[in-house]
Amino acid sequence: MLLQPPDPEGLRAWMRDHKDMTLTRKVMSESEAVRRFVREGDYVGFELYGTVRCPLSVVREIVRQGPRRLRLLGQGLMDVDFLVAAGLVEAMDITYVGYEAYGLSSVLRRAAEKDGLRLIEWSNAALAWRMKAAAMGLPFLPARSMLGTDTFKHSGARRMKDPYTGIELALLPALALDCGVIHVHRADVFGNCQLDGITGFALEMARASKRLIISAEQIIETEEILKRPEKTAIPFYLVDAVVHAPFGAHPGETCYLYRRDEGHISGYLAAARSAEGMKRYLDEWVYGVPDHAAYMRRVGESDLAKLAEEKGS
Amino acid sequence: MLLQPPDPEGLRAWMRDHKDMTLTRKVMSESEAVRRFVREGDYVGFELYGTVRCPLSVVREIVRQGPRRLRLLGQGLMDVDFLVAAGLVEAMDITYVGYEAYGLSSVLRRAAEKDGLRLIEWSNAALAWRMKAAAMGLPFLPARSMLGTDTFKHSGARRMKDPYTGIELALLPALALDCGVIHVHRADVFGNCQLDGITGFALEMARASKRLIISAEQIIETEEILKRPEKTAIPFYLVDAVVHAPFGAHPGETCYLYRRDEGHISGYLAAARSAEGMKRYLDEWVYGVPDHAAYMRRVGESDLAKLAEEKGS
Amino acid sequence: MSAYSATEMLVCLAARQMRGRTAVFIGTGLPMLAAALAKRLYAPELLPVFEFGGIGSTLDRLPLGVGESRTFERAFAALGICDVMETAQRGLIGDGFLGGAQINAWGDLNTTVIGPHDRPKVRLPGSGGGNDVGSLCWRTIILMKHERQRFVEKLDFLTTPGYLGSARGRERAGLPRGTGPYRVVTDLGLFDFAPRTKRMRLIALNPGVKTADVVAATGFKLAVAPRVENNPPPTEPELTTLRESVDPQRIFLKQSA
Amino acid sequence: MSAYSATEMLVCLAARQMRGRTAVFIGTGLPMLAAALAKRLYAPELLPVFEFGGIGSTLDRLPLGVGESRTFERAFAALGICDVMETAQRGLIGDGFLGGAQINAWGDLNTTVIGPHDRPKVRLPGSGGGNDVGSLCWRTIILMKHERQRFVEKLDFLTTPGYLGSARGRERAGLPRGTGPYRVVTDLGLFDFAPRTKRMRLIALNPGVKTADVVAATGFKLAVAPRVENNPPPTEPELTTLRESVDPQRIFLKQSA
Repeated sequence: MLLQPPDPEGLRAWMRDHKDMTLTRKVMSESEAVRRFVREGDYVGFELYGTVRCPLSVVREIVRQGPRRLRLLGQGLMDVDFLVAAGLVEAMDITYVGYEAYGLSSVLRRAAEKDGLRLIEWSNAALAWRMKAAAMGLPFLPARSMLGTDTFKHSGARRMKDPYTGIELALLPALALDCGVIHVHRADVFGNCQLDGITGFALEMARASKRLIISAEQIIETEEILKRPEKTAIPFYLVDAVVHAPFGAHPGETCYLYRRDEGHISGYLAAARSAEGMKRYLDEWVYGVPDHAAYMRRVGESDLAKLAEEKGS
Repeated sequence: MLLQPPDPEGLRAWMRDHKDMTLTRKVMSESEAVRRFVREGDYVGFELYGTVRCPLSVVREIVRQGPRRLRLLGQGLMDVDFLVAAGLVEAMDITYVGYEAYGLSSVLRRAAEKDGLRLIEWSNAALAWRMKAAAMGLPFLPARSMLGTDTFKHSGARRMKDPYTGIELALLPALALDCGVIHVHRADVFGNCQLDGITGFALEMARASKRLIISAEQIIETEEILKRPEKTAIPFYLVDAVVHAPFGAHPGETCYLYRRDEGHISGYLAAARSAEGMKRYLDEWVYGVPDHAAYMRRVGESDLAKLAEEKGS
Repeated sequence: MSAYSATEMLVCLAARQMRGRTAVFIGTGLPMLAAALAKRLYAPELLPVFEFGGIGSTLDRLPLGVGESRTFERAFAALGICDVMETAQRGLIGDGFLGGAQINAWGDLNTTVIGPHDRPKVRLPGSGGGNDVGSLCWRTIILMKHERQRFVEKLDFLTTPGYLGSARGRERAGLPRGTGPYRVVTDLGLFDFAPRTKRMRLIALNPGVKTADVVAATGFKLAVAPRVENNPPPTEPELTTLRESVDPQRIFLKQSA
Repeated sequence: MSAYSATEMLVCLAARQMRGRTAVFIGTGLPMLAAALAKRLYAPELLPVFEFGGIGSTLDRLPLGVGESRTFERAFAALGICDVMETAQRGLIGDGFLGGAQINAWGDLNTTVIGPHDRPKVRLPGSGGGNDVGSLCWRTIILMKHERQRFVEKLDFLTTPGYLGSARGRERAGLPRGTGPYRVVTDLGLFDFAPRTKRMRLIALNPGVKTADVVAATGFKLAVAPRVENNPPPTEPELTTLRESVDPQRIFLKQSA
């Protein structure tokens, strides 16, 4: 029933065989990063989510390249919508796909109600803890959430009685992603990353990803990393690709840098209400631009500058 | 067999009833902090360890006040030595008590070889993970360490077979401390703490402590905390006391601030070789000074200034 | 007294349920309004906690999402989701806010699907942090629009635990001891859970609402407390604060309850 | 060729065993010297990892402890013990260094007690990170002073797993697959573990040492490889680097192996 069953031994062997513990330059275009590290059938996830520090420029490139039969970590908004609407998603471990204050995801509704998209249910903590379990090199983590509900029944979690206290626990199976994509404030060319503000589930996803694409607002000198090693949230050896992506989270926000683009988001939500509108949106903003640089030109330099200016508003 | 058995429900009730979620000034003298928050029979622990960012000024105050029958987290050097030599320790969850490059702890040797001090064995990761389990609100964490050894047999860990993969796991019982003491670079009066350099097991211990004493090199304005909330390693609501302790880790180091005092450490190690020497050391440097201010005067202002000057050497 | 909307009544009533000296786990939407209103008027020491890591935001400006920068604006700490959820699991979070498309008599909630799970009539967002808040916080306050098709005998899907269909349901499931729904706040009234049965019970009516109205708008057999109080309408300070300070752009206030 | 000490021979021999393109888990003492020497001469890309969180220190200046600031001097990251240990548990740490007061034929180590546990003749420091390194790293390199009372048939206490007393011992205990001791480096020679039995086996002799010397200094039945190589003595570059750059104050070098 699990979309991605736990396999700590397999993950250990992968890490040994594929992670480069030496300094290698990893800066590349979003196109190269996606071509090399996102494959048909992969289990993929993005961090943080839709409108918040989300690597949407990489998501758009995935949609353009179109690897099929993806399985997805279902914590998101546009990130999930784009891939689902493009027909690339086979199944999803879902915790929350929706627009918070702005209501339901029309794309998810069509996919679930009409197309029968396969959805496995989890709580938000459960999905984060599942990645944490993989990050810890474990097959599972116990938890006191999810118990007694249909959410539990429609997940792949199990139960056990704690041998020390007799307390009933949910056992959350470790979730290692085939490819994780995380948007950060700063990275050096080797992939050492600095993050500002809340960390969401970036630390856990970075450590639970077999392949990891970093999308960074800014590429900084390694000297800056060495000066403040405590600021490194994701060390280089976890990273496979570094994509320079200023405004990479547009139309969402990146804290301290730019605010979300309410106009664009409202326009998107209106478009997404129908399958045709969604198609037109993707044609204009995803398929219709070759890369993130072109996307930024389409949004417009002055509009982006305004979002940056209004970051504190 | 466990010195401090896991009790997630008891810990939840404690947290609900004792942790203050509102802003309260907690700055107090080391004497008041120890009087109010360290009690006879407590399970206590210190972070980081002996010669590295260790709250030794608070340890010395504990020795002066002398609460008996303490159970101890056995990761340390002078911190452990002082309490054991003062006869305050009943038993210890030990992972490592020794002087690294400088060899064995004479105090531990006498206590174990002559006085039959009760010692429960753990690996370093196991003790950290046990605190992490408590910090997570869980009764245990699984681990792939400790298995197959006498360390396991002399610990209170159990085994289980992972239901997902069949892998054999050690189950490490959660360890919640009655009182934890952590030395940090900066704290505000409410207990919001900033740490530089490695975090050791500070994050885990802070969250696994029923009572938490913070010893801080510097008391900073809350405004500084609010400016960089991502720098807060320990939020105020975990903290019961904030003790201002410049050079609080002497004769150990606090990174970026002052280096360890090799002369003092060598002198201490020579003294500790005999019970009499140890008693003389404690008389001079612990019992013989009323508080940390007097201790610093005894070390000497110019010597401390030199350690600060040579921090990078 | 000004005219006020059902949403405004709901938010004011919710704000009045909040204790000051606790941490409150805040989800998107009306709970943010209620928490911001409470922090300004009734519970200045309330500690707002957002699931993706924001701890102690002033709520001076309303976040549109639970991960936005406003959730850690002038905050004490910006942590991550695991730390926040583990803090709740460890027993440090007093109150949590919840809502849903359906609720049953035990305060169990559905935010997953209307209709069957494999081919739903309406696919809702899913649990999100809801299940965690309902499992791990000491008490939850549930905000609902009061309609017969929302207050149902049987949920289409039990996303988030209330008392799990019986007085000992949470205990049997293994959820943390002493936890569970505390109040349900709706546009019609205020509800608690009867100590013995843990079934929802009307304890106070909103202005102009009669017990019969509430019973009629409830799809399960509703218990009524021996004495039913009357909730005062929103006060001038409440309405002014809500409209001019909390949500001046009416982003949430313009939505239906 | 300069005169050199047994400790210097040991450190040089250990440094020669290190691979460049891996992370190495470094404990206190001689492993620090060996890693620093290897990083300067043989394996510049070696990534030093210290258990309390230091990742990628240059090792330009020798730390005296595994948590000291020199363990993250000009480092890529300063993390905590859980992250480092979980990184090892997840399979990212190639090599680990170990040592001990006693070792048996399967590379199992004792750093806990000489004599019975409840009333030891000598109380040693305990496992520290040793058990974790021996459990979780892909391969370990063990540094030992070669004496008959240290190379024993039966350990007083099995602190850290080698092959756990049999060819399938680690597997039976549930330790991660494909892991275990790789080499034992002593002042007398170099040892591997026979593929079938996982018992320690002499593969190379230090200068001036004969197989019979090694057998006599070993308290268990020592296997000898079909062909025993000769370890070259420390080279001039090794000795110069070690003495003038790695440990100019002879903090570790003056200690016995």
